[in-house]
Amino acid sequence: MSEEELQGALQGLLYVCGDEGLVVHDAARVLGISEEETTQYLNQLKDWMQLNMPGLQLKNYGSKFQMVTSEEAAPYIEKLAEVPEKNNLSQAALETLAIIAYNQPVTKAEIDDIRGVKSEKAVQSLVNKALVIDAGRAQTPGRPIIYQTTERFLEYFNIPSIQELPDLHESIEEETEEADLFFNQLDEE
Amino acid sequence: MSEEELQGALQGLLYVCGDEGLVVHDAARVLGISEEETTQYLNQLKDWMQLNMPGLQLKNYGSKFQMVTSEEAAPYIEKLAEVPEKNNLSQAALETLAIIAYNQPVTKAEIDDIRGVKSEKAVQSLVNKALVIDAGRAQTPGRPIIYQTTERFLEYFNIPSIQELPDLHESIEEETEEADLFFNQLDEE
Amino acid sequence: MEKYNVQLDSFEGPLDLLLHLIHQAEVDIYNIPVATITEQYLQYVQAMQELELDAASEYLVMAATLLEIKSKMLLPGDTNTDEEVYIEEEDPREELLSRLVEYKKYKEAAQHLKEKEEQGSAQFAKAPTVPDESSGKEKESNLPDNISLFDMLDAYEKLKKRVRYKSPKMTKIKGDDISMEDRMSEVLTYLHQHQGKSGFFELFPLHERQHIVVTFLAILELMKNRQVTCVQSENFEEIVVHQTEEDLVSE
Repeated sequence: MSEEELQGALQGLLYVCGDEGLVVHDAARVLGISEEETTQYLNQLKDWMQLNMPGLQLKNYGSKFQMVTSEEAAPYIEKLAEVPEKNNLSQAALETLAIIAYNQPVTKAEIDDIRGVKSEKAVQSLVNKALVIDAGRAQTPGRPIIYQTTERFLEYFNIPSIQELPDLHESIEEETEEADLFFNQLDEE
Repeated sequence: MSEEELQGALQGLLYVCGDEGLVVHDAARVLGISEEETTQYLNQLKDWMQLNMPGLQLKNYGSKFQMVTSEEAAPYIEKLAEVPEKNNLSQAALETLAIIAYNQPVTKAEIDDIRGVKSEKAVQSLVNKALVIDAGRAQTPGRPIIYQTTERFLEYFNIPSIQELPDLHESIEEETEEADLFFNQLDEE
Repeated sequence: MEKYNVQLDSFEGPLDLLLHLIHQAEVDIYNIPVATITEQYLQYVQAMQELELDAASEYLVMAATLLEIKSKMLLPGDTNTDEEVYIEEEDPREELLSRLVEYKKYKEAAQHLKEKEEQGSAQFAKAPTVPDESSGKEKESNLPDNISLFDMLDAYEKLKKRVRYKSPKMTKIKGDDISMEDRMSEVLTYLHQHQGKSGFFELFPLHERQHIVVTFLAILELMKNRQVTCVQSENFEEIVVHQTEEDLVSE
């Protein structure tokens, strides 16, 4: 198959899959090439679209690629069609999600502990939104349910993979130095 | 608006309209240009795609333009659909199922309305799989068929009853407890 | 009252409230003036009760913790005369500090996710094209065994995010959001330009619902801040809004 044919096939597949996204594994099987090659072609297409198609772009998250409209086209789409109400996540849900994302798999008790409040409802709403999934039970006493983020989490926040979440510790380390300084001159009040 | 912006807007509009097609009149209104100009830009895009996008093309039916996959991509798309696990319950089928489960009994027109696309095929495939059943006719004009989920649906998703589907309505309020007594004690200090 | 309400509602729990107080007091998180912060904290919790916001038990537990730390810090360090041992002793604030630092990390991460969410809300995708299911009716009744309720919810969430194109659609023209702060300063400017007074109705130039409501609230807020006073000579007479002298002085 020529490169052009391959690109054409991928364009067609991406279009048909729409917001379901095209799984690299499936595309590779259909095209009869390796997953590495497929990813490479998809990344090529992504770059090409960025340069040549101002209205569309390829989004890559987890094992999927998805064709989406670009931000520039959004105002026109909003004028044309009924755009879903922005149902943004609440602060409680976002904090809970951040804790799960960085500590997964994690139990509800651990989340409550970090937030200092009960997170029951926030966790449930994240499960309902398919951003978080019940991933079995911990081997600790009481065998509590453990949670982890889903591929939809990556898609929703446009993050290629969990490894690419920004580092949590960076800002903290500087602060720790300050803390050491402080503890040396302890009793002040 | 620059020509590139116009083309970008049209690409985005065509893509989100998908299989429904974009009506020239609507596109013109959204872009704030005449229908003649819009048609001209759409024809330009059509030519450009023919040259540069081997997998996709624009089709023109009367007052509508529709983005479709090209014939060259067809064999790969068919192959993708052939995958048993993939085809058996597509995203279209799953979302249709969710709509029926949460709104039953429901007519096809209501499903189309929620999905924004025709759901004929998805409903049919759910009926074939016995997840959904034709439950008579609504008492509304035209007496459309109404659908509901089956026992097999509950069994398949391992849900004890329809009432136990996760709640889709949002309310993320922290759980609050009465603790006035406790506070009154604190206050004394 | 209004102000309290908004603020109290926006806290995600005792740690969040504490971070807010520490930030507001412009003190170092590593050197919390416990007495002051505790006092402020208790005021907030009390306000919650007065506003019947049902302060959750977590807030009260934290209040107890703060009071305990406060009393420990008040104890003179004379239980151990040996200086060395004293230094080894833990700062009573240490545990709370580490909880605050830990929570703060995730609060920041949540903020980052929120920005990403905002970006993503301007991207749209079409519904998947349903393939023609012409052949293989027998196969169809078999269900795959790797699909869960979760997959259905996932599909449903995607559907909810999708735009719906139904032609023709009337576009609703939404006015820009007006903030109360902007409207307050506009009212003051107007008064200033009109010798410090104006008829009440003159302050409502736009007969648009949102604008009227915001203007009304702005005037109430200005009255509360004593920046304007309203005078009505008798019943049903038009109200005259005056810029107060205090406000003129503070300008």
